[in-house]
Amino acid sequence: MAEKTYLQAISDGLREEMRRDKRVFVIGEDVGVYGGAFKVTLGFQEEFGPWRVIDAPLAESAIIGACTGASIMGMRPVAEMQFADFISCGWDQLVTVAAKQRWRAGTPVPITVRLPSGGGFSGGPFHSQNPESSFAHIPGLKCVCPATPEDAKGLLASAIQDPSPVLYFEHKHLYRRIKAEVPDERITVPIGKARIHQEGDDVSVVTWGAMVYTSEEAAKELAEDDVSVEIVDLRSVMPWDKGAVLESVRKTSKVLVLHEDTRSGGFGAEIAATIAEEAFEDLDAPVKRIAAPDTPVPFSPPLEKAFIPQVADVAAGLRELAEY
Amino acid sequence: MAEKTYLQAISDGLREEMRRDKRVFVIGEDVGVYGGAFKVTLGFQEEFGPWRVIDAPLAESAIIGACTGASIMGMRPVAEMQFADFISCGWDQLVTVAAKQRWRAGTPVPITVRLPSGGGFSGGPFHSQNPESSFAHIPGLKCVCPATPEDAKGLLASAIQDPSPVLYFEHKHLYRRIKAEVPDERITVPIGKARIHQEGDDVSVVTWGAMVYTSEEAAKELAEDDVSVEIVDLRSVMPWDKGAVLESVRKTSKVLVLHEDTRSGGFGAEIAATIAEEAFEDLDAPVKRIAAPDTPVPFSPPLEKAFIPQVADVAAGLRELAEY
Amino acid sequence: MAIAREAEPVGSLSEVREAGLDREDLLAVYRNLLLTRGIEERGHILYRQGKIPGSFYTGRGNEAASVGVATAMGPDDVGTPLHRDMGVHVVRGVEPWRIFAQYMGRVDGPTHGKDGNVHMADSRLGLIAMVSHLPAMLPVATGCALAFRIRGERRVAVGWFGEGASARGDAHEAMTFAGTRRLPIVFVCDNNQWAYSTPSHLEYATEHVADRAETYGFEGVVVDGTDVLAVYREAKRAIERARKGGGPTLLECVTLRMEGHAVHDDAFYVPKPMLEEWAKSDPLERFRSWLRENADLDDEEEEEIAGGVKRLLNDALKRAEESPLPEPDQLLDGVFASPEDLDTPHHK
Amino acid sequence: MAIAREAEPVGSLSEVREAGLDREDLLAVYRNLLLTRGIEERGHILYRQGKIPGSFYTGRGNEAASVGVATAMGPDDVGTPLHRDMGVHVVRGVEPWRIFAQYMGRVDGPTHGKDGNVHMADSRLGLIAMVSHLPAMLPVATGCALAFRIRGERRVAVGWFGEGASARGDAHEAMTFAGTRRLPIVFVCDNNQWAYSTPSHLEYATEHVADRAETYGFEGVVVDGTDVLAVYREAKRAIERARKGGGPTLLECVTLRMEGHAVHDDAFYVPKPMLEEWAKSDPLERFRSWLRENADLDDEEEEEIAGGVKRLLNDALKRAEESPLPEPDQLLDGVFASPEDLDTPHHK
Ligand SMILES: Cc1ncc(C[n+]2csc(CCOP(=O)(O)OP(=O)(O)O)c2C)c(N)n1
Ligand SMILES: Cc1ncc(C[n+]2csc(CCOP(=O)(O)OP(=O)(O)O)c2C)c(N)n1
Ligand SMILES: [Mg+2]
Ligand SMILES: [Mg+2]
Repeated sequence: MAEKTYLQAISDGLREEMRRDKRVFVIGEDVGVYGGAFKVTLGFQEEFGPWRVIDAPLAESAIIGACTGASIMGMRPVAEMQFADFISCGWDQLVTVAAKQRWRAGTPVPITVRLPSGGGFSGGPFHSQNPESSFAHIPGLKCVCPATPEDAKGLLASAIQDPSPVLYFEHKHLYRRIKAEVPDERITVPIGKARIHQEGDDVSVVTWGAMVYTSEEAAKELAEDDVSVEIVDLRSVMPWDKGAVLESVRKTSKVLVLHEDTRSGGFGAEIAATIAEEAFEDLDAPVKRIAAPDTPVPFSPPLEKAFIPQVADVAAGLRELAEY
Repeated sequence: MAEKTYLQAISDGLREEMRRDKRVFVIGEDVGVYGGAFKVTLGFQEEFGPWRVIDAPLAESAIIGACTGASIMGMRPVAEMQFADFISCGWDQLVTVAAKQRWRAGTPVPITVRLPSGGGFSGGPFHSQNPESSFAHIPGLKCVCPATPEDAKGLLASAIQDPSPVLYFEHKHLYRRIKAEVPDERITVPIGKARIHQEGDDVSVVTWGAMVYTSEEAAKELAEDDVSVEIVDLRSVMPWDKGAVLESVRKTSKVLVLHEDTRSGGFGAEIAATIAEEAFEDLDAPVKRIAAPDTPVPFSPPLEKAFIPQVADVAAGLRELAEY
Repeated sequence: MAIAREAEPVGSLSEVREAGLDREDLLAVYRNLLLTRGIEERGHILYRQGKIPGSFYTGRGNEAASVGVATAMGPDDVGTPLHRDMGVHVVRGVEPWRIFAQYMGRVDGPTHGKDGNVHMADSRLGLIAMVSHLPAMLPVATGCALAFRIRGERRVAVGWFGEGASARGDAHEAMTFAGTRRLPIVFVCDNNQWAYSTPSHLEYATEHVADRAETYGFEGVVVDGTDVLAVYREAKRAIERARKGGGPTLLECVTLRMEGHAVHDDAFYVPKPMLEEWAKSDPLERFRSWLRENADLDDEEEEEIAGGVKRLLNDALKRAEESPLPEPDQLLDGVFASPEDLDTPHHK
Repeated sequence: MAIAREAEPVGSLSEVREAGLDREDLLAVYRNLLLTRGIEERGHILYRQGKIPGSFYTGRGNEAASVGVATAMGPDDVGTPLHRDMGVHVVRGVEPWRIFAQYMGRVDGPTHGKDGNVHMADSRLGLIAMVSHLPAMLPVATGCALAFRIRGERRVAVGWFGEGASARGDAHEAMTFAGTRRLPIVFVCDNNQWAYSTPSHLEYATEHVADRAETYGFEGVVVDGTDVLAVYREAKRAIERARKGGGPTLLECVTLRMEGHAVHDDAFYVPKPMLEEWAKSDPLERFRSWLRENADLDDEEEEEIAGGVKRLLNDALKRAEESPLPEPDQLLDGVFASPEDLDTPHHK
C-alpha cells in the first residue's frame, strides 16, 4: 500500500497493464512525446516505444475505429480522449460499430476509452462535460466512473480485460485533489458493482465520480443535526448495481440521486425511475434528483458554481428528504 | 380539410413552407432528382430548383454544419437524414455547434432536421432506430415526434419557424399506414404541448410516435374489461409538457410511460422520474415503464416483434396497473 | 493535378502466370464469379417470393472487382467488404446456404437473424461484418492494419468503400492515419458511378477518387472493375507492397451499378446509353470469353463448372429454407461479450 | 504529386497599391498587428495576475496571417476565426475591452462569461464564435457560403483551420461539399507546424496542406504567414475569385507557433533552432522594417501609432476590470433562442 493521487493511480495502473500484457497499447493525441494533456502517460513512450504509445492525428473517429479494428485483431487498445468532450467526434464509431458488433456479428470489441471528464476549474462548455449519460443509453457500451484512487486503478484493469467496449470516465477535478491508499499489487474492481462510500440510516445518496465527495461534505453537515446519510458510490453507470441501490433504499426509505451531468434525460432519471417503480412500497418520500441545470457548462466562476451541484445544494436536498 | 397520409402531410406541409418563405431550403442525400428515399420531396426540385432542393454529398457532418452556417446567414434550412440512424454521423455538429451557439454566443441556429425513424418492417439495426432520447438530453436542442398527419404538418411548420434547432422525428411506420383529415390551410402546432389522444379515468399512458396507436389498440382491449385509459400523446419530447402529464396522473393516479426506443436511459425514464417526484402523493401505483429491451434493433421478424413493444405487452402493463 | 495510375488490361496467359494464377486458379475465379452472381440472382428470386424481409441489395456489375481483390488476398489477410462485395465472401469460402439463411433472417445466417442482407461476415474467414453507416469500416480496417504493424506481422488489411462514401470524414481520417503511419492496408473503392441516385460529380471533384491517394502519401490506381484479371493483378501488387512495408494503396475499381440501389429502385436516373455501354462489358461474359480465347475453356468444362454451381445453389437454398427462424429470447444474447467470445482465431 | 502554388513575397509599394492598399491602409495594418499582439500580451499578464480563470491561448507568430486575411475581407463577408486568429477580431473592429472582459469571464465579454478565451465573436461584425472542437467550424463556414450562393449574393465566407485539425473528417466534408458546388469560400490553414505537441508529419503526409486542394477541385496556395502583405495579396485574390463565382481556394499560411500550445505548455518538444530560425521573421518586426524601407515610416509616426495602441489597451484594461462578473441566474438565459434573437443583421 502507498498513498497516491487519483491521477497517479490511473497512470500506474495503466503502466502495470501494459507491462503484464503485450496486447495493451495506448493511442491518443499527444499521449507519446508529451505524455498526454494530463501527463497520465508520461514516460510511457520511453518504456514501451512509439508503437505501443501512439501519437494519433487529430481524428477521433480514426482513433476509435482503429481501436475497434485492432481489438478485433486481438489487441487491447486503450484510447485517450484529450478531453471527454471530444468523444462527440467519435460518437458514430462507438455507437454504430463498437457497441453493436458483438450482438450483430458475434465479434467482441474489447476496447477501453479513457475520458477526462467534469468541471470545476472554468474549462468552459467544451472542456468540462460529463457525457456518461449519453453512452449509458446505448446498448453494448459499458460506462465506469471511479471516484477513489483504488477504484481508478481497479476499474481500469477491469475495463482493459473486459471483452466489451468500456468507457472509462476519469474526473479531472479528482486528479490531484484526491489522495488515498492504493494496493501495490494488481487489483481489479468488478464492473457493475457499487461501493458503499459511507453507511447511514436516514437518507441514501446514489451518485458517482466527483459528486461522491460533495455528498460526503453535505453528509457531514447533516450529521451535526443527527441525520445519518448513506452514500452509495455507483462506480459503474452501465451496467449499474440496482441491487445495492434498492438495498440501501429499503434501509433508509428516502433517496437522493445526484450527478454532475445535466438533469433532463441524465442517467439519474433511469436510477430514480427504477427506484420509484421497484421500491414503490419502501419509499417514505419521493425520489429526489439533484443535477446540473439544462444548460451547457459555463466558463465564468459564478456561473460554473451555479451549474455544478454544490455542497449546500446537496445538504439542502438531504434535509428536505429527512424532514419529509 | 382533406384526408391525407402522414407522409403526404409532411410533404405538403414542407412544400407549403417553401412556397411561403424563400429562406426555407431542403438539403440531404437524394432529396432532389430522386425526391428522397421516402419520396417526401418528390417533385420539389422541379418546383424550387436545384439550389433550394440540394442533393448533398454523402456527408452528414457537412449537411448539418452547412445548415447551421446557412441558418446563421438568415436561411431556414431543412435537412433530411436518409434514415434517422445516420444522424450519428452528424452528432458532433448538432451537440457541439448547433445546440450551444445561442447560449454561448447569442447566435440562434434555426435549423430543422428531418429524421425518418422507427422500426416495424425488418429494417435491422441501422434503419430502425429511435434516437430522440439521445438528443433530448442535450441542452439547446428541441425534439418533436408527431403521431398524426395533422401534427406532422403543424409541427413541421413550427419547427421551421422556431429560432432553435429542432429535430423532427417522423416515424416511418406511420408514413402510409396512418391517414386522417388535415386542414388545407397552413397550421402550426405549438412545440412543447401534449395532445390528449383519448380521454380516460383509470390509467394514463404517456407516449409518442407510433406507440400512440399501439396504446390505442391496447386501450380498446382494456375497455372490454371496463378499464378506461387516457392516452397522452406527448408530441414534443423536448421540451415536454409536464403540466399535461401531471394533470392526467392526478386524474387517474396510475401511469404507464411507453416508448419504442430502448429502456435504460431512454427519455421515458425522465418522464417517470419526474412523475414519481412531483406527483408522489397522487400515485396509487408505481409509475410503470414499457420500452424496447436494451439491445440493437433486430432484423428477423420474430426478433423484431420481441423488440418493439406490442399491443399485448402494453395491454398487460395497463391491466397490471389497473389491478394494482 | 494528381493523376492516379491507370492500369492496363491483362493480356496473355503468361502475364497472368507471372501474376500468380495457374489454369486451375483461373477456373476457380470463373467459378467464384458464377457463384457470386448466382447467389444474388437466387436472392432476388427469394425476395420476389416474399421470403426476404426488409430490403435487398446486389452487386451486379461488381462481381469481378470483388472476386479479383479477394483472390489476391492471403489466407491471414483480413477485410471489411461492403454491400456490393458478395464476391469477397464467396472467395473467402463462406457457405452459400448461410448467406441465404442470412437473407431470410434464419438462425443459421452468420448473424442468426439479428442483422440482414450483406451485413454479415464470418470472422474465422478473416472478414468483419459491415455496418450500414458508410464508410465507417475504413477506420476499423485501418485498425486491423495497425495491429499487424504493432506486432510486426506480415499481414494486410483490405478496406472497401464506395465513391459516394468517399465524401465522408471517416474515409479521410482512415487514409490520413494509414498514410502518415504507412500501415499495411489497401483501400478499395467500388466506384460504380452512383451513390443511390447521386452522380459522382456531386461526391468528389476530381476525375478519379484514386487521384486523392497521393495527398495521403501513397499511390492511387484506377482499374477497370469489369476486368477480373486486371483487378487481381493490381490488388496483388498493392497487397504485396503493403505486406513488404511499402504502405497503403488506393485501388479504384470502376464499374457501373447494373441494378437499382436496392430492389425497390428502378434507377430511372441512370441514362440508358450508359447502361447499354456497360452492359457490353459484363464481368462474367468478359472473363468467360477470355478463358475461351486464352486458356482453352471448352463447352464441356464450362457446363461442368456452371452445372456444379447450379447444384450447389439448389442444395444451399433447400438447406437454408430448412433453417428455423430465431426464437424471440435469442434477442437478448450477446449485447455484452463474454470472455469465451474472445477465444476466436482472429482475437488470438 | 499535387503541388500548391507557392506565393512570392511582396516587394514594392506599387505592388501593394495594385493589391488595393494605400499608405493609410498600410499604417492601419501595422496598428492592427500591434493591437493584436498587445491584446494577447496584456492577456498574458492578466493570466499571471490570476485574473483569467481556466487556460489561456495566444496566436504569437500568427498575427500577420490573421490580420492579412481579415484585411482582405469585404464588409459583408463572414468568417469563423480560431484561437490563433485574434487579428481577425481586431481588424473586424471588436473593442479590445470586450476581449479582456471575455478573458476574465465578465458580463461585458461577447459571451457574457458563458464561454472563455477566444471562444467568442461579434456576429454584427460578420464573425461566428468558434467551438473548441476542431475543425467543426469549417462545415459551418461552408454553410454561410451556401446561403450566399442560394441568394446569389456576392459575399464570401472565410473558414480557418489548423494543420492538425486538417486530419479530421469535418475538414474533408467541408472541402468536398464546397468544391463540388464551387461555393464562395476561402479555407485558411493556420499552419504553425505543431498541433499541441504533435508535428505535422503525423497529421498529413504531403509537403503542404494546400497540396490537397486540387483533389477537392480548387487551387491551393502556400504563403509565408509572417509576411502580412503576401498573405493579404493572396487572400484578396482568393476572396475576389470566390466573389466572382470562381469557387473555393485553400490558402495555407505557414508560420511557427512561437509560444506553447497554451500558457501551461513550455513546448519543450519544439527544437530550439527551429524557434530561433523563425524568431528572425517576427511578423511585426518584419512589417515595421518594410514600412520604414518602402513607405517611409519614421520614428515619430511609429511612436504615435505605438503610443495610441498602448493608451487604447490601458483604457481597455481599466474598463474591462470594471465590468462585473455575471449573476448566477444568467446561467439559464438563452438555452433556447427567442424570436427576437433573430432580429440581427446577420440573420437578415
Ligand atoms: C453515413 C451514411 N449515410 C447515408 C447512408 C444511406 N445510404 C446507403 S447506400 C448510400 C449510397 C452509397 O453510395 P456509394 O458509397 O457509392 O456505395 P454504392 O451503394 O454505390 O456501392 C446511401 C446514401 C449510409 N448508408 N451511411
Ligand atoms: C476534435 C478535437 N479534438 C481534440 C482537441 C484538443 N486540441 C485542442 S487544440 C489541439 C491541437 C490543434 O492543432 P492545430 O489544428 O494545428 O491548431 P493550433 O492549435 O496548432 O493552431 C488539440 C488536439 C480539439 N480541440 N478538438
Ligand atoms: Mg457508388
Ligand atoms: Mg498547428
